[in-house]
Amino acid sequence: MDEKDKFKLIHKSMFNLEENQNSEINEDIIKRTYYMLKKIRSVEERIAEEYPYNEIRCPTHLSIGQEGVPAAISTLVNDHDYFVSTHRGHAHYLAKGGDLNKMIAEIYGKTTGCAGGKGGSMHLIDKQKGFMGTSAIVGNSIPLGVGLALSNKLKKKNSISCIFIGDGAIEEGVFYESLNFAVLKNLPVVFICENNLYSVYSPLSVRQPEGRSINLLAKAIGANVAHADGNNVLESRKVLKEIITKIKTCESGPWFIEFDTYRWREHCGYQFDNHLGYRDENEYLAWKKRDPLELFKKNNQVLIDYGKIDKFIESEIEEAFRKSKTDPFPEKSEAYQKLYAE
Amino acid sequence: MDEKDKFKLIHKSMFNLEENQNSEINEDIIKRTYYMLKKIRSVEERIAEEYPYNEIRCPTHLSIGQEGVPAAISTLVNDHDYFVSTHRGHAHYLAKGGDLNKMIAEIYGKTTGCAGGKGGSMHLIDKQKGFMGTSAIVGNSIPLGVGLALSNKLKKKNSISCIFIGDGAIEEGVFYESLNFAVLKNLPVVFICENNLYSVYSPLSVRQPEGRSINLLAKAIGANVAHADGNNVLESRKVLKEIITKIKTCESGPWFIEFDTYRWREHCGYQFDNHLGYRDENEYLAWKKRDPLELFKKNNQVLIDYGKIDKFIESEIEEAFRKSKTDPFPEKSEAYQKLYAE
Amino acid sequence: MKNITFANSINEAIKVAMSIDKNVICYGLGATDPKGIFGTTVGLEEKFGSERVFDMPTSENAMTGVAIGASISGMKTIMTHQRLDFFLLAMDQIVNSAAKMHYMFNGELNVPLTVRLILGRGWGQGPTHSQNLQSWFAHIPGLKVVMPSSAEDAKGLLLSSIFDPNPVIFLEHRWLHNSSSEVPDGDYRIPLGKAKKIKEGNDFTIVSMSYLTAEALIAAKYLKQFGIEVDLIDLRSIKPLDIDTIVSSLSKTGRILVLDTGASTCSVASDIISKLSTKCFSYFKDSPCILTMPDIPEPTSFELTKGFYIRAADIANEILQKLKIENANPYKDIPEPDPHDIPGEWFKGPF
Amino acid sequence: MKNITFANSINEAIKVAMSIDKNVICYGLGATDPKGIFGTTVGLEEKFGSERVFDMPTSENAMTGVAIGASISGMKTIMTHQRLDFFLLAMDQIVNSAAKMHYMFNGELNVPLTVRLILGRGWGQGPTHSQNLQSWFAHIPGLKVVMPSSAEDAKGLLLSSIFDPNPVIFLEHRWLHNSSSEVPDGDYRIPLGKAKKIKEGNDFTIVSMSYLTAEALIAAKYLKQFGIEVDLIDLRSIKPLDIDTIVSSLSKTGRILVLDTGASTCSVASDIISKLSTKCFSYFKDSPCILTMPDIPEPTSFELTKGFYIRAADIANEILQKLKIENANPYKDIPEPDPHDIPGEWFKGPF
Ligand SMILES: Cc1ncc(C[n+]2csc(CCOP(=O)(O)OP(=O)(O)O)c2C)c(N)n1
Ligand SMILES: Cc1ncc(C[n+]2csc(CCOP(=O)(O)OP(=O)(O)O)c2C)c(N)n1
Ligand SMILES: [Mg+2]
Ligand SMILES: [Mg+2]
Repeated sequence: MDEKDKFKLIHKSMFNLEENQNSEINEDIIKRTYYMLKKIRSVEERIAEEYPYNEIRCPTHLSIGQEGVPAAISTLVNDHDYFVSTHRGHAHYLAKGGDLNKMIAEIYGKTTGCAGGKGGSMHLIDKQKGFMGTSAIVGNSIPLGVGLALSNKLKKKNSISCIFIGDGAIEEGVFYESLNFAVLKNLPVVFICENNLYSVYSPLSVRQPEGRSINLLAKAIGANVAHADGNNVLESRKVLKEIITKIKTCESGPWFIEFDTYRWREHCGYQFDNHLGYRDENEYLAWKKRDPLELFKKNNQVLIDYGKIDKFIESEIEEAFRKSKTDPFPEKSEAYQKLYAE
Repeated sequence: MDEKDKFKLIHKSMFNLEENQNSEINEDIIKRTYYMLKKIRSVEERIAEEYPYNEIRCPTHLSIGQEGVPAAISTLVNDHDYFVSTHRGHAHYLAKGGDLNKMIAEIYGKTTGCAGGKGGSMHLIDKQKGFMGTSAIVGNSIPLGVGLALSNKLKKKNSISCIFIGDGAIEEGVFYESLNFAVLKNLPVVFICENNLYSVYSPLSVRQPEGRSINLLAKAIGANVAHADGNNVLESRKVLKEIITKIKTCESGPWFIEFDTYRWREHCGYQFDNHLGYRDENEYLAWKKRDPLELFKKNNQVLIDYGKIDKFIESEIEEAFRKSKTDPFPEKSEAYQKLYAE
Repeated sequence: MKNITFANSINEAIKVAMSIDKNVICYGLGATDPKGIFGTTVGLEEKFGSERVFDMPTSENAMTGVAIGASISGMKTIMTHQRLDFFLLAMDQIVNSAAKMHYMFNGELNVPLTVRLILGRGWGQGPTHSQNLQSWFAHIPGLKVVMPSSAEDAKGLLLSSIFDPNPVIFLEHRWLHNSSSEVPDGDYRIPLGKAKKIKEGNDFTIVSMSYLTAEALIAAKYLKQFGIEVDLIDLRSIKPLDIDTIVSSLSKTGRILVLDTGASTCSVASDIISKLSTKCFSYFKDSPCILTMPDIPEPTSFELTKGFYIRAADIANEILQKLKIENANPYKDIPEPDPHDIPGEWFKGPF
Repeated sequence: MKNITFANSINEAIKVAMSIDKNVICYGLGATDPKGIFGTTVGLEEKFGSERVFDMPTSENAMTGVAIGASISGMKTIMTHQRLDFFLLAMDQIVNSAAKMHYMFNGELNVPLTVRLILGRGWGQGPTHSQNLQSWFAHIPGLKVVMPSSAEDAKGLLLSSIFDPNPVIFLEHRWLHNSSSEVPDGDYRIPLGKAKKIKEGNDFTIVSMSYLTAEALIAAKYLKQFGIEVDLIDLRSIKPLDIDTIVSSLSKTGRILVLDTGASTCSVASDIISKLSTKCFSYFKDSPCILTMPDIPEPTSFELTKGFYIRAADIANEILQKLKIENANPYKDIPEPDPHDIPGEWFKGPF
């Protein structure tokens, strides 16, 4: 089996929970985690490179700098678990096993896109993989994730629902209402908050009270909570694994995990924007030093040959962009189709 | 000065804060507090008596059993302070000095009503007295109270805004959003939650997680909090006084106070309804033993001649109902007036 | 077939749905309380268990999202609100999620959700307990909107709504809850998107919905004595709208009055007139007309609501005027009931 | 008088309002950030201080209620949302509180609140960043709705909105933000409720609003070569609606096309047609027509939005067809700009 096939296998088995749930961190997991970490980074950077050519024509929110948590969870869930996410959803889609080609095609508005070009970057979907959609409205997908968990519980499925949100979504009443209901019904759901300190250009200080701890707030609402360094991938994975296991085996009810992390580029778009002055260049540099990818590599130096994985990822990305660019656009008449389900 | 005039004086001076803010509990305060306590009780009971005659034709939510907190706060605020309240707003209206005649006339749908008959029991208003309205939508008036506090702060007025809510309103996202903003801006506002254990027929157990402490939840959002026995009027007053003073003198920011209390009659309407089985008769009886009015009298036995106050109240109520019943209805054409302000 | 009330018919429809499909769930404020949402959910929890039938926190927005989430993963959710007005809190979820999902995800997801909203009116419901916002929902691509006018239709349309793969806003007029009719047993369904011809006539078309159909029937009977036979169409579905049935009636009568329980501006009634005016202008023998609520909130006072609601006399009057029949006095002949703010003795305050 | 952009004109209007009345406050997500809501709030915080101009939490519903609370106690609040779609979270506050308060409290309270909502379109805004819900707001008694179509109107109408004692929904089309015109200095106000006659003509009436007025002007110019002179009415206010100006134009031309940036069913356009059909039917020389967005969410893909928006060629085509002029090919003569999803080079993604 040549290297390329081997990585493909890794990719294929990535979402097979049964196999991996109870395993400790081993070479396989290191490889697969790195693969996802690097894949997200590379995909996002490629999008950033392509964006200025004006072929990608929809609002696009990159996860560069925030790959840690999605990579960490990627080896802990299976296709029966659900994810819902936000405007910044590429990483979660990929981490859930979402098809890269379909995502890139969607961003290019092509008929081969996961939403046939109707949704764009902010509306990714891969139902087969349990990725149940992203929303362009802050907080909007939170109760959907809770409803998915309710459905799992009623159907007695041993699956979880993961809700990815930012620190801004915490301010929406629907977050609070949703968590209250999830706790009330002891639902198998994990709220995963990637706190990157900003909502667009607005720092936490203009949106939430000084001294607010988001996870303690969630605790007061009734969730079990944890708080971890989202840029430390293996730490994040450990926390996530413990919690997912608790939910699946002890019906521990909802968890809320706050992960600290940082977005490197502008909120929406592909450029760096620290020159605008809404945040401090030094803050950015400090976080950049804590690059989840570099940290991961540093901590797992001897184990694997990163170069080979990188190459495989490159070829995947190359193919996705090549295909997406040449794939056909949907017929104009498609715009008027599929309003209602039959 | 005969007794009647004396009580009128009491009534008139009731909302003069400067005079009373720093006074300890004294005979005057006892009298005025009792007056309000008894007045609310008697007004509500009279409404209950009249309701079956089908002349009061609007949804009406009585505060019988819950008079403690409104009576307690009635001697602590002045006309420059603001109140907003809910569907169950009679007591708060009266406690703020709202005109009894106008309230009863409003409930009867008369042109002399505080809202000219357009609002009914659920939409009381007395702007002169700083009573800025009640809402029939659960949680709806909460952010209005916060906006009033914002306005006070911007205008550098040394006044507070009091937001009366029930335990059910806690479940609305708007409560959470409003409190977050109030804390963020350090606004002079008090959230006063009369926790009567039920929302319509629904006990807390079907709406909020087991073990939830509402005031600790508010604390996690960032408010200063207190918790008191709402049926113990003087205890409630003490807590309120301390907090109002803190806000007015030290700009302590928002407070949230949870008061335990209990509604005696049906959620909406005039009847007793324990036979429906949604709550335990014994629970009701236990709370009834803790009648705020009886407790108050028991604790302040020697000081005053309650009978005289009672008589005065009776005459006020008699007059309010007599007038309201005979007052004219608004012209039908009024229904089409005052949509827009000019 | 049995004669039951509208409320019982709703109750029965839910029972049937829950019996034949274990993925049907039902919740709402008060769904399991002793009154069971005006009787419509009574007995459901006992029969189907508290996992499938439950009360909820006063969190209209999140609970709508929860319903959507459950529905995209195979549940069929029935959520009820005792007043439409409370549902204003949930517009983000119903418009930005439920209505859009099937389209925006290119058919990957669909939302078999039924939202029962009860329309208030009378007994001093006042400005925020009496709104009839069907035109809002009709304006949103992706939603279906249903407004039954009889016990029979309530059952047939509700069952179709529950099993429709799309989000359906099901609007129940509370004044109908106690009305009764013969209702077929079992899994009885009436297709969404088809209007019902209630009465055949050649002189005038009346298009009606929900409670107004009851008033229109009184008016129709009254008009008969003047030799006027009306074609009375009950919309059943507001969206999809059965414009064909309306057009074919108009092509026969050339005259039309559209009724609407909502405020006038941008109403369903005005939309129907616009559709007719732009698409089959030549059918009009006379200018079309509408009767809607005024662009005014509903006041609370007993006296202020006198003459405020559309009723049979208004309908008859409009048509008599259009037909220039002058020897009639509908307002005298069909006096406003006293009291006017209840549909019958069964309807009591306070709620 | 100076030539400035729509966005600058908005900015200036706020500055003027805040200068002449210290009770005017202004907030919204991003109001104080470096981009200042597409430039419209730039410099305000510096000039008027962070007590009166501030960013806010992502809490649309509560922040609307806060604005109402501030407004009933004497502040005049300007709240802005970068997309109308986000404001769906605040329907309870705007409908159950703001719109009702003056009426329901019998004039005791009034709500001088201006909600600026920016309408998105183009550059893949997609289903939940492009909704034009003016008809929703117009349907609610108690609200005013304003849709400016030029820099000059933006200033004049915004100043009137801010100082109007009622809640005003002020809808800005983002495609207009960079358009410019001569704008009077200082406290320049245009009364709400009055439409503006943009062009005089006897052959056809076009009623338009917001960005569509720009397209209508192109169409009008094009139609001239066929000898068609249109009466072009820009609504300015959607509610109150200046029906008189429309009626008087119709009485002259007998032919009308109403444009609307929103979805068709229950649109403002359909409402205008209904008002005309019921009130002045005899003025029609031909059936009226409307051009609205379809009853479909806006798709995201570049290709799917081609031909999706109403533009000059559609308008011209509609009128040419109505007038049975057959030797014209508006779709060829006024081709869709390429790219079609931006109003000009200045409009760049990603947001
Ligand atoms: C209801 C709503 N309000 C505002 C916006 C505009 N908006 C888009 S993304 C965003 C930032 C949200 O911040 P956060 O939740 O922290 O996510 P992040 O972008 O940092 O990942 C905002 C405010 C929106 N999309 N929806
Ligand atoms: C948004 C909304 N949802 C539901 C209702 C129906 N409703 C009216 S009063 C009430 C009870 C609220 O309970 P709580 O806040 O505890 O106040 P209480 O009646 O106990 O004083 C409910 C649910 C409403 N008026 N508004
Ligand atoms: Mg963030
Ligand atoms: Mg309660």
